[in-house]
Amino acid sequence: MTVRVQTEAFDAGAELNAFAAATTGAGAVVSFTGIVRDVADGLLHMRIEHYPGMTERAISGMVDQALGRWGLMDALVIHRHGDLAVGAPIMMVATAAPHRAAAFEAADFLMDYLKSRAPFWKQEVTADGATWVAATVDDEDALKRW
Amino acid sequence: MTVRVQTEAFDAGAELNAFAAATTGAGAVVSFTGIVRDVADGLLHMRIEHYPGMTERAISGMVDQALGRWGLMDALVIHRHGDLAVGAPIMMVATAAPHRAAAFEAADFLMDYLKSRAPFWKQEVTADGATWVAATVDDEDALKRW
Amino acid sequence: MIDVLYFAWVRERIGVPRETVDTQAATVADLVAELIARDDYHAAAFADLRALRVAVDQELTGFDAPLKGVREVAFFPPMTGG
Amino acid sequence: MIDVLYFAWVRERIGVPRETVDTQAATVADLVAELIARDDYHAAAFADLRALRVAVDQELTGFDAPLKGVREVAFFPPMTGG
Repeated sequence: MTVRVQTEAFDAGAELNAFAAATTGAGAVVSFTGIVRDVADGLLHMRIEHYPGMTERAISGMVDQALGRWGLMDALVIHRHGDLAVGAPIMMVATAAPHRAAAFEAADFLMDYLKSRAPFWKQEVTADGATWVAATVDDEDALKRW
Repeated sequence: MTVRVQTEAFDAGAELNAFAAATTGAGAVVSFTGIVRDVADGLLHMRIEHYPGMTERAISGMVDQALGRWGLMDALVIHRHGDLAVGAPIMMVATAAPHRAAAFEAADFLMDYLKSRAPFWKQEVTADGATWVAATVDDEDALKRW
Repeated sequence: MIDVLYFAWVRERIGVPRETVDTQAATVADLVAELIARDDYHAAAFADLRALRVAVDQELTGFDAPLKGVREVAFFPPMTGG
Repeated sequence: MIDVLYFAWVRERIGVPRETVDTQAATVADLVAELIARDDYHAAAFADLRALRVAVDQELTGFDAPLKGVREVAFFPPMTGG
């Protein structure tokens, strides 16, 4: 298991290759990369606050759960905090499993949990000021799938 | 849309980065990489036969369907044929969408369709000879999800 | 004249990857009947049609598909891509 | 003594990211009542508890969670990671 919480950008392709190379016997590797999108009134940057300590702990807990439930060979989570420009990578998940269904479901599960159970808070900073992104009912409902 | 059917190996990380860089406005990029797994009695290699012409046509058709149905910004499919060693990449799918659910579902859909509707046939070559991989009822059932 | 293509174990049983067939068959099923009558190899390959899939001009279809104007018919087992 | 941490708009309303509180509160809800009594900033931050989440010693929990032996309590809005 690899969990990294960092301000620095990361190279999703290089991370995917390193993850796959370190995992023997996997038939399926799924990756998800989240990228900062522009907003209607022009995003200066996305600011992400987090809860040091609890973040790593919460993510490690959900990765442990995914490893066991889907029999993964390995899983990777990288999540940035700080000020991120439009187009920059925010976070990444990768899962490796013998077969495709497990790799897909586990990555989907980790994304849903990261969204609503990892202590990050996003703020959109535009010329008009900073606005906290509100969690949606959909995000919370997504957890009920698991 | 990018569809490539080839004998050469490919670099999944480099492909993922190039795909993401060419796609502006996406908030979510999902990738799937299929890798040759060893079998119980020792795989010399996986041999993949295909139907030139129909392969590209069938894959382009399913990618078109995915682009429309999930409002994707772009999608990529690379699929190899020929003799592939254990641990080698077989194929790759990448999808880019505004949000994560569309990117995940479209990649999952493309995998299910590639498995049962793209004209490839896998053969496992061991010291004992060559065995055609049989399609499973599960593979066919997977299509009913969509 | 129709190009008939075979893949995977269908190709192995018939012994060639493709052949050009001079036929007036109206449907794929009629074509299959003609092919079965040719020799034991064809008969063996088409012994169980439930184990086979067919594409007409590179589109997956059924054994009742008409052959009027068709240039290429392919027979193969269920696909195992991905 | 308990370290109380605030994040996102909760931190902004209260004006500090953390404070150390000398308290005998038995539960999170009791601690919240003490904090609300402190000043208008705290009162504003805790005006609608349905909009808040709480973690005790870095584990997400409910407002009825006991505080015996606890070192750190954090208040924040629903998380928006991923």
